[in-house]
Parts: sequence; C-alpha cells; structure tokens
Amino acid sequence: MQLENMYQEIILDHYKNPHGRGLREPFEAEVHHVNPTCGDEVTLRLHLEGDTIADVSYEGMGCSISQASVSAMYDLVLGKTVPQALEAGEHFMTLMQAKGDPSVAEKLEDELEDAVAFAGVSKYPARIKCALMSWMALKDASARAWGGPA
Amino acid sequence: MQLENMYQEIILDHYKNPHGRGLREPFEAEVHHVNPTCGDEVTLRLHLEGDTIADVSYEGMGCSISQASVSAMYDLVLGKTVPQALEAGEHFMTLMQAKGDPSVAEKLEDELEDAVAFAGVSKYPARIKCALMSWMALKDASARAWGGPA
Amino acid sequence: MTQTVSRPSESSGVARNAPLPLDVEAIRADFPILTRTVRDGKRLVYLDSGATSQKPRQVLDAERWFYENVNAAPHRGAHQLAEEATGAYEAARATIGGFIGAPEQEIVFTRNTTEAINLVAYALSNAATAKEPEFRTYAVGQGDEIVVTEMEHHANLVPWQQLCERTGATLRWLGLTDDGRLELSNLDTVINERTKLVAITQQSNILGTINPLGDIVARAHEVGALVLVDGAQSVPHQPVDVTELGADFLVFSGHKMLGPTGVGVLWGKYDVLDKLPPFLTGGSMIEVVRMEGSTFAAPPQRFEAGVPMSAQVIGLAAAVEYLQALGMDAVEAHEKALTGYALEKLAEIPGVTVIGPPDTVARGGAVSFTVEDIHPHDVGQVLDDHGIAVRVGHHCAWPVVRRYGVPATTRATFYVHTGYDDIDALADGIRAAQKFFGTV
Amino acid sequence: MTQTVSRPSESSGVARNAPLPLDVEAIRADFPILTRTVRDGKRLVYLDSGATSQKPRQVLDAERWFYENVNAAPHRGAHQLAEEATGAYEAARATIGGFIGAPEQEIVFTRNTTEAINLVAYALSNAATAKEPEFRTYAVGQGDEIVVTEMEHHANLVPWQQLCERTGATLRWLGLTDDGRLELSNLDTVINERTKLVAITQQSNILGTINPLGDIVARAHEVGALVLVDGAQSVPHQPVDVTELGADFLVFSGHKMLGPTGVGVLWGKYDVLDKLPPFLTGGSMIEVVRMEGSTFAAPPQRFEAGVPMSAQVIGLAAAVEYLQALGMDAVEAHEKALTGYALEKLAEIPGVTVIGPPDTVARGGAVSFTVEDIHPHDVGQVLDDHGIAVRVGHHCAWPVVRRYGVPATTRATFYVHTGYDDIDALADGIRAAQKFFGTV
Ligand SMILES: Cc1ncc(COP(=O)(O)O)c(C=O)c1O
Ligand SMILES: Cc1ncc(COP(=O)(O)O)c(C=O)c1O
Ligand code: FES
Ligand code: FES
Repeated sequence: MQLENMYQEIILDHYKNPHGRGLREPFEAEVHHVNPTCGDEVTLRLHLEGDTIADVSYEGMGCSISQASVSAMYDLVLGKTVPQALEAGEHFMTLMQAKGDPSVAEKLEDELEDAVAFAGVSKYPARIKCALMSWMALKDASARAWGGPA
Repeated sequence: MQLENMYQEIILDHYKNPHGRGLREPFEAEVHHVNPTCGDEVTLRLHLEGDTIADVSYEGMGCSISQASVSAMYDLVLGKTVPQALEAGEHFMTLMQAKGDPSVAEKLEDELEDAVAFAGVSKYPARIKCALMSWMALKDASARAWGGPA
Repeated sequence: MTQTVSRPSESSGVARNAPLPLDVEAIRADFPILTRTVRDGKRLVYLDSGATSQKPRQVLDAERWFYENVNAAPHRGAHQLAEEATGAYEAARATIGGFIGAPEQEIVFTRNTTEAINLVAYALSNAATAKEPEFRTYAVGQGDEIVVTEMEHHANLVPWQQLCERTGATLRWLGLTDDGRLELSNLDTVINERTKLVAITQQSNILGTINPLGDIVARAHEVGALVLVDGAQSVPHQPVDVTELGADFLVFSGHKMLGPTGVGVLWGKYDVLDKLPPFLTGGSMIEVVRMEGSTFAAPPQRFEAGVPMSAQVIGLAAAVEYLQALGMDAVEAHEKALTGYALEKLAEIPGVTVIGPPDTVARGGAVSFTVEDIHPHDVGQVLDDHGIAVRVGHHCAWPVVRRYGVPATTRATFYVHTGYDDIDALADGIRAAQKFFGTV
Repeated sequence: MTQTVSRPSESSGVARNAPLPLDVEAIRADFPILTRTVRDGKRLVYLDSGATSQKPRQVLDAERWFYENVNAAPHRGAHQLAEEATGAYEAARATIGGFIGAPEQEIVFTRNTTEAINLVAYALSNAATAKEPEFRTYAVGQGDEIVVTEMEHHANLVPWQQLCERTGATLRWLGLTDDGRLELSNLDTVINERTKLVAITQQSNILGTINPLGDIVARAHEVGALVLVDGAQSVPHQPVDVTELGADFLVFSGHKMLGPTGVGVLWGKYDVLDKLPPFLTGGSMIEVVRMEGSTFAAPPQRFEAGVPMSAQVIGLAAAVEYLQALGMDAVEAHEKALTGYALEKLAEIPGVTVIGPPDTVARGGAVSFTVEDIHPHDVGQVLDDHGIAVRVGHHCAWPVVRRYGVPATTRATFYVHTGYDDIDALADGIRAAQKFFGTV
C-alpha cells in the first residue's frame, strides 16, 4: 500500500478538522479559483494589517488533498508578512515538483511545518493541482490586496 | 515491363494522331471538365441531328491516356444515337472497373472497338480518371443537349 | 462461450448472473496492455474504456502493416505505393461505413468526435458567408435556434455555444429528470420552427442513459431541423445502423472502439453533406485553385483536407473487423450483463449512490457513483492503489454533475475484456476506500 | 560516415560529388518498407518524401510501446496509466518544442500542417465575434488584408481565401520571378498598414526555393502584421529555430519528417497564442462550462480539444530524436549534395527542364521538371514501372504550374535514406521514358 505515503495522518486530520474554514470579514481581496479538471473550487478572502496577514478565510468544495492543503496553509501563513507567505508558497511549489524525493521534503521541513506532509502528493501528478489550488488563490489575492513594498 | 500492357499500340497511335480534335460549329452543348488531381482539362462540344451524334469536337490538355481516350471515344460514338453512346459509356465504365480482368475486355470487344485497348489502364487506379474524363464530359454534354426520348 | 476467469466473490451476497456472452479470457489475451501490472504488481483492472479503450494486437498489427508495406499519401501520386495506400484507405472507408450501414461516400474521417462536431458547426456558420448559393442551404443566423440537451459531453455543447456566438443564433436545451433521463415534456416547444439543428447524444458518457432518439428525430424533421447524433459512447457498445437512426449526422471516435488514437468519423447523409461548404481547406479537397478563388471537390473529399491520418484509418478498420467478429449484439449483451451486475453490487454498499438510471433499461455501461463523505477523486485514488483504473471528475459533462448537485463522480466503464472479476474488484475497492477514510 | 551503397553510374558524364554526409546504407536498414520491392521485383526507389516520408522502425516501436504499455487519455483520469500517458505526452511536447527551439507551452498539436493553418485562420475570424475583449486583439475584418505568395501550397492559400470570404478582408500576394524566386520589388506595397497577417512558406514544395524570410518578417512586423511560416517542407530538412525565425507562428507535419500520420504542430509565440480565441472546442480545453456559456484554458490546452492523437505525438517525438541523432546540419548538407547531383544529372538529359532555381543556392531538395513532349503523368508512369516513386501533377500548388505555363510537373524529393544510386535510377528512368514515347 502506497496510499499512506500520500494520505499522511496530518493530511487526514486537516481534512477532517479544517482550520480557519469559513468566510469572514473584514477582507481586502476575495478570489475564486476553480480546478477545471475536477470542477472543485475555493473562495478565499485575505485580510491584511499593514504587511501582515491578519486573516485568511475560505470556503469551497474539493478533495481531501485540496481541503487539507488550504487548512495547512492557513496555519502556516497567518501572522506572516505577505512576502514571507509568498516565499512559503514558493517552497510549497518546490515540494510539489520534487516527484517524491525525500531530500527535498527534509530541507523544507522548517519552512513548511505541517505542509511538508504533502511531499507524498508530488508523486501523483494528477493530485498536485489539488494541493496547489489554495496557494494559487492566496497568490492571486495577495496581488490584489497588496501593492508590494512601496 | 508491364508498361506495354497499359500503353497499347492503339493508345499510343490515338495519342500521337488524335481523331476529331479541335472545336467546331455547330454545337448544342459545350462542357468543360477538369481532373482536379492533375489539373488536366477538356472542353467538349456535342452536335446532334435528331437523336444522332453528328459531331463531337474537343480541345484540351492531358496525358496520353486522356488524349487517346477522347480520340477513341470520338470514333466510337460518331453516328450513334445518344442512348447508344451512353450505353457505350457504361461499357467503358465497366471496363475501367475490371481491375485488368481480361475476360471483361473480351466480352466488351465488339461494343467498344478501339476503346477496349484501355483494358490495361484499369489496373492502374490513378489513371482510370484519365481515361474517363472525356466520357464524363460526353455524358454531361448529352444531358444538356438532349432531353431524352420525348 | 463460457466465462471461466471470474469466480464468485466470497463477500458478495449477489448471485452471479448468467455466463457472460463474450469469452473474456480469450479476449484479454489479445490486449497486450492487460498483461502489465500497476502500483507494485497489481493486476490492471481497466474500467476506463469510456475515456479511451485499449487496443488489441490486431489493430496495432494493421497499423504497422500499413507503415511497413504501403505507406504513401493516399490520392496523391502515381506510383505503386500510392496506389496501394489509396486502395487500403478507401477499403477501410468501406469497412467502417459498413459497420454503421452507410455507403462509403458518406464517411468523412476526422481526428475524433470533437472535430467531427466542430466540422458540422463551422460548416453551418460558413454557410452564412459562402459565395456559392448551394452552400447557403443550411446557413445559421440570428433568430435561428440550436438545440442540445443538458447531458451532453462538452464536445457536443461548447461547439454549439460557439456557433451561436459566431452567428447570433440562440442555444436551447432539453433538461434532465431526477433519474437521469431526458425531460421530454416540453419537446415540442424546445424544438420548434426556429430550430436549425438538434445535437444529442445516443448514450450519455456519465449517466449511461440511452436516449429515445426516434421521437426527437421525428420532431426535429417535422420542423425541418437537422439532427446530429453523438455516437461516441454508442457506436463502440451497441449495434448502430444509420438507416434505422434516421438522423442526418452521426459522429464517433476510433480510440473509444478499440481503434487507434487520432481518428474519428463523421457520417452524413450524402444530400446534406453535398450542400455543406467546406470546413478545413487545403490540399486534396479542391476542384480548381486560383489565387483569386477556389472551388471544391464532392464529399467526402471536400471535408478531408491535407494528408490524412492514413495509418489510423487502417487501424480503425481492423478494430471494426475485430468488433464484427465478436458481434455487436454480443458486445451489447455482454455489457448489459456487466452493468446489471455492477448496479447490484454497488447497491449492496451502504453510502454508494449511482447517478443515472438505476437499472439496465435503456442504459449502457457507464456507471457513475458517489460515495458518502469521500470525494470522488479520493475514491479513485484508493481504487488506483488497488490497480483499478476509473475516471473521476465531471467527465467533460460539467452541467450534469451540477444538475445532480454533486461536485463530481467516480465512473466505471466496461468493454469487451471486462469480466465479473473486474466488477468484484471495483466493489472491494470501494469498501477499502470507506475503510481507509473511516466512513464506515 | 562513408557512402558505399552507390557506385558511379557508367552512363553518366557527371562526376560524383563528395561522399554523402549521411551513411545511407545504415539508415536504409532502419526503414522496413525499403526492403519491399515493387512492379515485379524492382527495388523501391522512394523519391516522394515531399508528399509523405517513410518511417524508421524506431518511430513505429515508440508508438507501439505507448499502446502496449501506457495507453490512456492524457489529462483525464487519476489512475497510473493516465499519469504515465500524460507524462509521455507532455515529455513528447518538450522534445518536439526543443527541436525548433521553443518552450513546450508554445507547442500545439494538430492533425497536420493544414489543420494548423486553418486553426490560425479560424481563430482570426473567431476573434471578430468573440465576447471576451482580450480575444478580439487580432480580429480580422473588412478593410484588412492578408498576404500570401504565389508559391504557396493549397494548404497555405485556400484557408486564407476562406478567411477573407468569412470576414470581408482582402487577399494579396507576392508574385514569382522566372527563375522560381519571390518577386520582392513591391514588398512594401503588398505588405502595408492594412496587412493583418503574412503567410509564407519557408521552402516551396514544388520549386524547392528557400525564401528570404528575414526581410519579409521585418516588413510585416514594421506594419504590425503577424507572420505565419509554413515549415512543412523546411522543418524536416534543415535546422529551424523559432528564436532566429522571428515569426509568430510556425506550422509543420509529422508525417513528412519520419513521424506518424495524423499529427502536426502549430508553434506560436505564447503572448500571441494567449490572445487568440479557441478554434476547435470540446473537452480538455475549457476552464468552466455552463449551459449558458463557457470559459477556456490557457494555451496550449486551449487549442487541443478532445482526446488527442497521443500515440502519434509519442511517435513524432521519436522521429525528432532520430533526426537529432543524425543532426539536422548533416541532413541539410546531405540533401544539398543530392540536389546538386540531381540538377547536374537532369541538365544532361536533352528535353528536360527544371522548374525552379537552377542551382543549390537557397534551394532545398524538391526537384520538379518537365520532359519535352511527354506528359508528367506519363513520365511518372514509366518511372513507376522502374520502381521509382515520384509525384506528378500540380503538387497542391496549382498557381505555380499555371505561373510557369506548364500543365503539371514530375517531382523528385529526397530524404535521409536517399543516395546517389536513387538519382541515377531517376535519370535512367527519364531516358527510358523518352525512348518509350519515342521523343528521342
Ligand atoms: C509546403 C507545404 N505546406 C503544406 C502542406 C500540407 O501538409 P499536410 O498535408 O500534411 O497538412 C504541404 C504538403 O502536403 C506542403 O508541402
Ligand atoms: C458522449 C461523448 N461525446 C464526445 C466525446 C468526445 O470524444 P473525443 O474526445 O474522442 O473527441 C466523448 C468522449 O470523450 C463522449 O463520451
Ligand atoms: S480532485 Fe478537485 S481539487 Fe482535488
Ligand atoms: S494525368 Fe491528367 S488526365 Fe491523365
């Protein structure tokens, strides 16, 4: 069984008990992303205080991987500055391109916290988009809410 | 060498010395046919006296087979009634579908005269259209010039 | 023929139905890919023939024979290879036409069903701007209507949306009932005097529904509309005869019926084809070309521009011969038996809901389902881990999943090499998924 | 590499040129079809690669590998086969892109060159009716002009005539000089501020001419026009790099470059592709589909509707690798040597006239000729009887034969397996035709 490799305990926990779920006010940007291959979607709101992410609230339907990913992302980026969050997004992208290489996951463990559990997903090309959907939404929302360092 | 099979002496004679070539008056119908695969063409005029083909005059460019075919057709249909000529056309079509079967040619020898020499052409699918071009033109011209038995 | 490969599954309370009409074991031996294993040595249980079918050796051999012996551009060239290639290509056209009861001059080769549908859709908008009066017969424009159904594959929906966008025509559609059938109560208002074309699938790729085409064709022809039947999921799985169908167009894909990728078919009534302007233009479909303008060949050449997918056409003819040797009645009966068995097996599993007709009446072998509290993709992932290949998602029929209030489904589809053992594996796999995600 | 298979022909006064750059004997061993005989046991002398090329074993094996091991619909399905099929398909895209110096997301797969050109032509008319503002960027309409040349293949002429018919735009063209070159003296008036697109071949399939694209691309971009280069006869025969070409689109066919039938390529600059509306619509090219309307994926998926010709794409990548192993510089040099030799050999025969540039300067290996007082098809027939496969007719470039006042030509084209012996056979065959028809 290779299944446990992808569906790590941490992932199933986030899936069953998502952190930060629900759409909340206030917010500076709201985006809606769709995964065209499966039809799953996420609506994501971003609330900033200065450079800092004060809230990420979201709603949507999707598979365990996409739902767990947005929950783990919530934990990871809350309280970070936007540049820090975008950097984490880059790390997560690197993890998704690792094709299951454990050394990549090892190196990113500190940066990605729970989200490093998604390492196994990178062995299943059809699921990478699931894990990335919320990160793409966050990037998009950041671009709208935040003009970058002035 | 199978070449002689297709390029019968009779065919080469008609090609080098075509019978009835040239466009003449009077005529009741003029048609222009093109072979789209090679670009060759024939212009054909039909002159009737009553039911009888009094003249078939033609001009055009084309390969040896097409040129010899129109010349042999001229000999065959001149003086025939339109229904007789169309019947000869049917026989010629049968010959072209014979895939080189000599028994077909044998049976049609009386009806087709010189034109039976085209039997060898039926073994070369790409050349069948060459041999048929003038017969198609004649059929077309007959339909225009002649309303059929009233 | 007897079916020996599958043994009754111990866990099942459902009695096996009669022996399957096809000799599954013998057929499997013809499919090289079925000897491979997946996910660490598991037998490949291929239940995704609805997306694309696997190919028997006979089809691969036919293609290779073409390339190694007669490869040349058909209808171009006066040498022996070109003659033989042309002969093989046109003989294949006759074989494929014969399979659906059509004369060869009504068979147009396309890449797939999608291109065949687009061909018709573009011909109708081209008709509106054609300079040749005879090509304007079927012109579509403002005030005209095109009718589809809510169960169409995107391939039989989006091209008509786009035709409407190009021409100003309006798209209308027949809806669906709760049990996966067409809502026909408003047939006579949806299809009306303004309707120019009705495009409808014969078998739904997601619900399995087989539609009552007779009534729809009759109504369409009553108002003078053309009818295009999407046979992508019917022609591979049941006998289809265009003379009985009564439609104007039938489209299907080679890759879904044991044939190669890259070849599909548009059948059209000759008189209709003859009045349509060309779609793709270029070599081999012309009559005379001048810089100032061109005229076009008669069908089917008018619709086959450029050097064609010759080897694939030859391969598709071999696929047709393979199916004919099995007999399409037997293929249909085989899949009906499997479908009945699958519906029973799935009904036994708590939490599993089939989307589509619940029994085998007017129903083909596409079995879509949801599993309570597990996302379809996660179900598919567990099945994959067991070596079972299914499709997950909206199956290119997004409006259907939306209609039934689910985000997506997991879908199993059957074919000539499918046996009871494959369906047992599916049922066991679903139970494993429930266990894995802790929903039971 | 040395060339041992051909011996100097006794009858020839022309000295053999240097040893050929490619090892013809070794290459021939890769092509199964070259072992067959034609017309009662004669060696097949295949001089019709310009129509379609033969396929090496490596290409046929790659296709078969795909079918026997990973066949599934790419980008559709969550099982291992679908993953592997998608991986192979996208890896092939990268390989084929690399061959012309393009990133993979700029490579769109089509059936052939013809479809690729039609894709662009329809996208430009669809742009005029698109509801999305960004898709209207390149809209073509009344008052706009499309520019082609008089040497285009029908595939690069008729689609533009039809685009003009659909939109009311005007077609203009560059003419030809007596020695088979483009007439460029009026370049600046033919390509002007009204020009929306210039479509031009890199190598003429009938004259062999290689066109000076640099000047034409520069002028087109000066006036803001797009440039489409027809690479059907260049990409198989010479190194082509899109970054050096400077054009916006490049199109070519797999079957002319040792690849399978049924697959072609549209390369487009990403920024241009991104602003084009879709052409064929259906599955796999969408973003969101509702009954009321749909949105579309980014390129290249936007232009690849339906289940693709996956196996053929894999086969084309194998063909590309085969050509890369030979080296495209060597392929070009090889054909140049053969062309020079052929032009000399033909010049020796009284009554033979070459239509096209008389030497190898800016000239590829399509050698078209007429033989005094013998119709081209009759020449071809005698050659065929000697086992020599050539093409006869207007070669889908009817305006060219009309321009040079001949009804048609006989054409020999060369490729990697062509040797001096093939050209000797051609020359001998022409003499035999003259003898047979009694013109000498
Ligand atoms: C220059 C040129 N353009 C376009 C084409 C059309 O290619 P295809 O028939 O593969 O679409 C050809 C060959 O037929 C050609 O030689
Ligand atoms: C009902 C139906 N129509 C059309 C299509 C499109 O077929 P293709 O992708 O081969 O063009 C499919 C399958 O994908 C289908 O199931
Ligand atoms: S299956 Fe849709 S996001 Fe995972
Ligand atoms: S080659 Fe043109 S008619 Fe014979």
